[in-house]
Amino acid sequence: MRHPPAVRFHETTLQDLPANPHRRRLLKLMAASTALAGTGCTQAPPEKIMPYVNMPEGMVPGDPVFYASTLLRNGFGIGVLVETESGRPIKIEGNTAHPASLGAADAQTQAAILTLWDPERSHTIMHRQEISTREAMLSMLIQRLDEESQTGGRGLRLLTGPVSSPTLLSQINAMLMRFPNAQWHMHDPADSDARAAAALQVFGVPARTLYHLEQAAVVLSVDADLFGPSADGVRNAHDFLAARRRNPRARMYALESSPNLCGSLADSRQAMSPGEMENMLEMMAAALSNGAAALSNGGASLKSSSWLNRLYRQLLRARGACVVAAGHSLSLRAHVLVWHINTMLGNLGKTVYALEQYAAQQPGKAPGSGSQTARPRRPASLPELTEAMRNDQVSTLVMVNVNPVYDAPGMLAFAPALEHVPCSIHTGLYYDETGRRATWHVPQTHELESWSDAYSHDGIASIVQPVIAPLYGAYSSHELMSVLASGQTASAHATTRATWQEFWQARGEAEFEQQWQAALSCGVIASHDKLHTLHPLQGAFDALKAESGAQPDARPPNPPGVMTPSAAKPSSATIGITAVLANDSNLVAGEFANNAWLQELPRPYSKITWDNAALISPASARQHALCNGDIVSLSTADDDTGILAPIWIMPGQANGVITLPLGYGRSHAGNTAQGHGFDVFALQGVNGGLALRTFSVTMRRTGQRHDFAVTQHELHTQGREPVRNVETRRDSAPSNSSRVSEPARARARSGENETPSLYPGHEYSSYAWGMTVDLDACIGCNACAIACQAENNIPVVGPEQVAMGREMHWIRIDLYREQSGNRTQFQPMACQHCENAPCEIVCPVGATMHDSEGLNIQVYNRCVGTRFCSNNCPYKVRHFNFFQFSRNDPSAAAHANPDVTVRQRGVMEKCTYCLQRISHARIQAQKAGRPIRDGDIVTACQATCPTNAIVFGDTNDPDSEVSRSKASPRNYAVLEELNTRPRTTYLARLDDPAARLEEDDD
Amino acid sequence: MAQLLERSQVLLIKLILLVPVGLVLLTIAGMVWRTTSPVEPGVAVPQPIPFSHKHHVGDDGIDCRYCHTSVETSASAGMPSTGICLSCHSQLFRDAPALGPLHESMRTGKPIQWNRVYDLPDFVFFNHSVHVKKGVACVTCHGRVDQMPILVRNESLDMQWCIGCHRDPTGKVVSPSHVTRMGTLPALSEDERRQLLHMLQLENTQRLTDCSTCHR
Amino acid sequence: MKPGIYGVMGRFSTPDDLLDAILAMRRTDPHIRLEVYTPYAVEGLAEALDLPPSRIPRLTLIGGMLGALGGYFMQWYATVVSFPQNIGGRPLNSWPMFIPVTFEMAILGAALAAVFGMLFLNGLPRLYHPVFNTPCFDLASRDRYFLCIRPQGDPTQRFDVAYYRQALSQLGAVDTDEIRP
Amino acid sequence: MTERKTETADSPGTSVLSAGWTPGSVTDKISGIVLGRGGPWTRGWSEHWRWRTAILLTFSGVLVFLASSTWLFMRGVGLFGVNIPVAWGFALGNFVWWIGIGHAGTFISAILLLLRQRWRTSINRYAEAMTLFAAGIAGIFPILHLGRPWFAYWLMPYPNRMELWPQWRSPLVWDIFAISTYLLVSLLFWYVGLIPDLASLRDKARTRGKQLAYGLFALGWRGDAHHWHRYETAYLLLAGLATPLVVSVHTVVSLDFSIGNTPGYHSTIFPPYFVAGALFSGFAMVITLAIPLRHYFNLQGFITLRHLDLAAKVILACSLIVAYGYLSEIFTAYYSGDPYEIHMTEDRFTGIYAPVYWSYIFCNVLVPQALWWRGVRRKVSILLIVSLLINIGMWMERFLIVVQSLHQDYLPSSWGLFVPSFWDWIFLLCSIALFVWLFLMFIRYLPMISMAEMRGLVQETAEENAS
Repeated sequence: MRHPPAVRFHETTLQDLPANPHRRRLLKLMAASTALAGTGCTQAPPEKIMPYVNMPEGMVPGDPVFYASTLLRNGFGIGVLVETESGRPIKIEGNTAHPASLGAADAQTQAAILTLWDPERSHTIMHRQEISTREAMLSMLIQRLDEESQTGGRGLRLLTGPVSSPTLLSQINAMLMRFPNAQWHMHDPADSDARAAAALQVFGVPARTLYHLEQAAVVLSVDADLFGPSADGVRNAHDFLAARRRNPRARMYALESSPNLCGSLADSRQAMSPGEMENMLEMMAAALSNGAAALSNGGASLKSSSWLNRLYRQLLRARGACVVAAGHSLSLRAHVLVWHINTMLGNLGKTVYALEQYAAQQPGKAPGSGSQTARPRRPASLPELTEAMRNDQVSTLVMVNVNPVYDAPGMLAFAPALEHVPCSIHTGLYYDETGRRATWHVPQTHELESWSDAYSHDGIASIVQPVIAPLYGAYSSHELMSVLASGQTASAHATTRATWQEFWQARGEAEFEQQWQAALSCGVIASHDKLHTLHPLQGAFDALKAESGAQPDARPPNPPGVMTPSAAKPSSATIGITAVLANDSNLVAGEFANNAWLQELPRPYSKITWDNAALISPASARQHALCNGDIVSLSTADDDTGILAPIWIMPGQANGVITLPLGYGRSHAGNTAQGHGFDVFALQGVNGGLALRTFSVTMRRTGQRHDFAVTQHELHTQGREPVRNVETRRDSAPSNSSRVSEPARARARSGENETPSLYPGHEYSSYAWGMTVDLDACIGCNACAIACQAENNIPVVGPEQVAMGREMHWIRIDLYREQSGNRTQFQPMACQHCENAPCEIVCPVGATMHDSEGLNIQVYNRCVGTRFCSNNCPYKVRHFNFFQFSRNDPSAAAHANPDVTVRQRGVMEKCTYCLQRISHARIQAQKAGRPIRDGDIVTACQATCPTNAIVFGDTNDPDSEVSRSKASPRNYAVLEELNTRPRTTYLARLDDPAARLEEDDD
Repeated sequence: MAQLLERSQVLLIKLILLVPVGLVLLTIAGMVWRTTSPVEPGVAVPQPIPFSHKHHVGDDGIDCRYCHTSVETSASAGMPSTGICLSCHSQLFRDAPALGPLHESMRTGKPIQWNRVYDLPDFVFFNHSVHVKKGVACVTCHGRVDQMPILVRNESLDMQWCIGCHRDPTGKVVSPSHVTRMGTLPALSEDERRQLLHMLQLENTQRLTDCSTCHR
Repeated sequence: MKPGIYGVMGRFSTPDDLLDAILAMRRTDPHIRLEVYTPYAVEGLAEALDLPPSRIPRLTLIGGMLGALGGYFMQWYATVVSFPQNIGGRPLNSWPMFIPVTFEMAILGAALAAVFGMLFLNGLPRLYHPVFNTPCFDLASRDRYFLCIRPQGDPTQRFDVAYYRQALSQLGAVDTDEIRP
Repeated sequence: MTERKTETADSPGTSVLSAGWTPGSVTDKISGIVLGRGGPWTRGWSEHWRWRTAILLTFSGVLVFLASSTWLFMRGVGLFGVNIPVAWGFALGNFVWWIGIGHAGTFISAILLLLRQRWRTSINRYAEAMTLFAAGIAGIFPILHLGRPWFAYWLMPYPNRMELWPQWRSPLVWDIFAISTYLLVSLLFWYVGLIPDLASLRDKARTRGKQLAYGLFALGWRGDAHHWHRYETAYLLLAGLATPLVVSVHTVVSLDFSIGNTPGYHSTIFPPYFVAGALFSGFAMVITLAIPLRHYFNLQGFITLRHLDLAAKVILACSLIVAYGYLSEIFTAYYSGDPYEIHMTEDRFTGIYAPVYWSYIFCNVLVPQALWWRGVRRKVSILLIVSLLINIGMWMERFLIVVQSLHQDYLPSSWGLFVPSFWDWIFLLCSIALFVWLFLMFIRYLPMISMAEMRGLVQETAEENAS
């Protein structure tokens, strides 16, 4: 983020926001390409200057203004600062004040800006595929509601996604008061019904889990994607790394059916099928309840039971300071077991919290404050709704910002059921699958276009503040809900304000306006409520013992890994295998499907772009003679039509498990989303009213093939040392440096002492910018890549070009993996800004050279495109515009960063250390007549990194954070033997031998 | 054997050969003319309102910063909003037909569309505030606007011209207090100049000639 | 001299006859002005006419040196004086990197000097020339060898055409003519 | 006007010129081809259909070349198969290959002249033409493969409004200077050699148009003894200058690679080994052209088996040097112990591009060994096949150096693959068409053998036989 002076509070009312992006910048940007396209000596086309009619107060033309707002992820709030340039939102940064962000933001949050400007968003109200009007829709709705009120709303159903917004909840509540027989249903394709059901079973109320990883000494992830694209992913990453940096160093163990971000961070990981995990949990629970010091030898049946025993002892040793986290692939029973184990280990209320959901019909009671008063009726499930629809009990269905036609379990057959509903209203960002099937579709506003509010995953409220008027004439869901709740329309602004007025009055707190303004300017609403965890109901876990031994419903029929003889023969037509549905690391469950940045972002482990793939383990692949790109058909017992999915072999995947990422195979979600990947929801089954995440399928080879667009083909270091490990010493002393063992230190040191050179070195008298990347902290979440893309106008090239090796990401996250696949290491790789830059001497026109502060500059308007520099770059971090990649249509121009040149076809580009931010800081400093202070410059990647793995600053200043970090004995330069003298160096990964669970330690 | 050509024909051929030579010279001349930047001195860009800097600056003596509000704080000098114009013109010359577009804009809320006079290519990032702060006077680039009834650009704005000052600011910068002053400033002595450069921290021009100073 | 006489031309069919004729002529009158036209560079012709050593080598040397100096200066000026830049941490005047261009420029200068020097000294191009009036002179570019006797410089001395024609035919000229401009 | 000798049959002797020629008959024979007496274009259809189809095919190739270049400039260099890491592909390979072919001409004319090799006389003219065309075509490719070709002139130093200069440390700038110098000097060398022949054509031409055309370019040459004297000096000097030049040009081209730090590029053996490779492919091309020429224009009398034999020997020698280059690359890779070099070498042996590697080893090292046998050197048909194989082999070598070195360099994470696109092939084939077309035009309108020098040669041999 740029710095506090620029962060300014504005309460914006939709009127005084420019209805469409400020033309001047727009023209400038569109002129950019034309001007560049000219032969250098022609003039840019004549331009207009359009000053404001009335300059908004506090606005300085050409200077960015930051607004604090909130984005929603699975209903929960993530605080952000939105950078606006002359009224146009162009970049999103994390909000340091917000608990779900702490200044960082993940890839999805960064990419939200692209969705906001997406020209393919829904523009108009549709009625049965016909364009209609707001008036028509409202009159129809009001009339319907009158009819419904006859029966007290017996036929009226509301379907929403997960909700934390107190305003929305109170609106829902009001609606349910008005129509006592109406029903509210909730559907979250990204969540696991088993998890929710387990929480309900254990605590008696809908609850969600909150981890306090910074308190944890040992974290056991049971297929949990703790750092994934969820509402708490960023915070978890931040907290765990805080615990990692503490001494003694926190340990992480991961059991994974398919590699997720926990795995690369884990001190030790095991690939396991969900079934095996459940067995393991059974054993642990049993052992714990018997107070046994080791797992019962029932574990013998499980592979690596000795490993499990060591793990168990680690947990015992860390009673009350450990975390057992359960993932979506687990069954209801397994989730209950995990709650049981956490309870027995005394983690509840210390490292693991259970927070109540939907308690906030009046914000006075923050969720988790555990108040029992006037709780709204809890949302019913989607299967119940579908059942009712099929039985023609539903006459009016309102679907707010959900897309069940696409993401309801295929077994529910939601779409056909929808035909039974005479009047269905859908609101959403896109005219999507559901929008087309519903009788009415209403375009919905983006979070950055309308007023609302939300709670963070840990119960801190914040306001959703619009930063631009609805671009495509959309409507806030609050406006629709107010009709349902009260019969009249009310603006989202009014309703939200009302909610909070009531809130502060209820608390008897002073002066609404200043509270409200404070809330808007800092982006969170201060909450004094202490966090309380729910406690398990009496005998919540008795059920376990009763049915212990019974097969949990999600258990695959045949023990995973072991195939029936018939299936074992590669020739055989059908193969039984366990399917695990996983949230996609980029598109989650499909809500980001039309976001080109996320589509082109390589998956952390497979490096696949623009596609989802059916992941299987190398062993299974060998067993069934499958290779990458082979298309198989998958079908379940209930549905033998099945789906077609291309195979990708994933080392570190559990044998006998095929992982199917969600979110692809969209039929109506815009041109970016369509035509990529396969739809997994079609395969999803339902059992006991719960949508299954894990179930057994039969796999058939089809003989067809599919080509993936992959960005990294070689995952082994080939005996080279791009990434380094140093071992911590057993007697762990406080600081990083002293924890490094001597030989390791020597090895890492070699990175520091300068290799000799024939030429006299250059003097960098003023500043010397440099960067370090801590490999011990990098979790490979890709946030930096998207932040960079948003900040530097990096174009998207499409799957064909990616397949040809022409992707443009300035910072790529390299992945290196041991043959076993059990140990992996991510390495962010951008321009290293070598002092002896090999790229520079070979450029025939001097388009790349050093500046006096040691930056390796790329001057686009001088580049003729010989590509010699890329050939000569040992790190291959330069990217070339082989075609005219950067779009200059209005919407693209509108959110482009005006401080960065939009590159033309035929020029080379690369990381600039965010030169525009350096210049900005320098100019500010020069105007203030002071030197640039450490921390004045924060690069886009550094700003968004959840774990602060990236440090940037002036290496001439011995006290700067970067100098201190470069002083660490872990500091080394990649390919230092080439004597390129990179300004970007890496901190070797720390490796704690004691934590590996390899031998019985102490 | 006969001569290939008679004397007269030889002459003719020589003349003919002159033509390509002439063409070459012409093309070179053409390229030179093409590459010297197209400055049209005195050619005025038509504006929706015939705004006269001469009148406002020269006669009324209004300071540049009154209208170009952000020149000291931001990259762009800032064009006056309709509101700023009206701060005077709600009283003065209210009915002057020339001001029609102004009142029109206030009524409709549509901005006045001025035509650019100074336009840099989009790969050049110029920042007004820092130049002003470093004592680059308005006149240095914009000329004697106080004598321009209609604004005219007299500087080429090409790289040569920019880099001229960047390589050696000596004598081209004034004390920040004089930045907006029109007309010729009192000539400075050698060590006055030196002191000025020191005050503005411009002794070391290394940074000023880095490509990264203007290109990103 | 009698206006309108260019000289007397004799045509020989072998180079040997030509050489003998030249030697004989120069024996009789050391100051005689001879011009010789042959289809190729005949061995020993230069000696027979004893032509002065040509100045072309010197021109070439000068051209080469100018090229080299110009080439290096251009690079030095561009990198050290005009726009000094830090390129890959190399010194401004990294002379080893400047050698190739300097070398190429030297060769270019030398070659141009050699060719254009040669043309200039030969007075070429010259499209009209009296000797082309000689009958059968087209054979001068095929397989015949021509010897032309030019009148002396001072006009007082008379140029006896008949005498020279006879002399040439005696020396084995297949044919002799009187050439007018 | 004068008696004409009828040519004698090809004598299988060892002379560089079959017996029985006089300066007159030589002149008539060679000029005849150009002036429309004895040229295939003057005979009946049955004779000249080959000629016409050749012209037709190659010219359409030229048109395609122009069209696809236009398309390339419109769409962008992405039409080629290049990517990151393999940012250079066919274009650069073709460039090096053509420039290599463009070396034999100057080598023959210059070095063999200095070495007083008489056998150069009857082949230097068309070899020089070949050089010009090849070098010219080579010059096109670097421009075609630029990202913004319309700014190609930025590589040249000229005063400009940006006060910017080329970056003199870049081998590409050296290239510009080396190649343009080479083109210019070769052109001068070739033209100076042509002047007396143009005079002969002027004098033999019977139509006014031809007389004028040749006459103007002959600059009024009249064979004056003084002129011959200076002419010989200048020509010798040019030869002296061209000799180091020809070596320097391919050295500079090789520096394009060896300046770079990429394993497979960064190698000190490159300059000598590139120059040898250049002569190798160049002489192969000389033979490839000589054999059909002498066959279709009955020049067995001038381009005798002796010529082919000697050229073949040069090829053999070059092939040995090139083989040494290959070996020393492998040796240095392993001797250095540099893991990157070693990986690169092993990838050559066994990697995805290994087939290319082994087939050029076959073409460039094994096949030429056949030339140890005199019989092979004098068997026209086999010689033709060998020379063609060598041309292909050398192209594959250039391709491999450019592409294979890049596709797997330092960081495994950035390893990639180059797959030639449709356009890569188009440009390669069309450049060959362009070359052949230019060459056909040359033999149609200019004497493919130096008449003046032949006349001298005839005289010398005559005197030798006399004595």
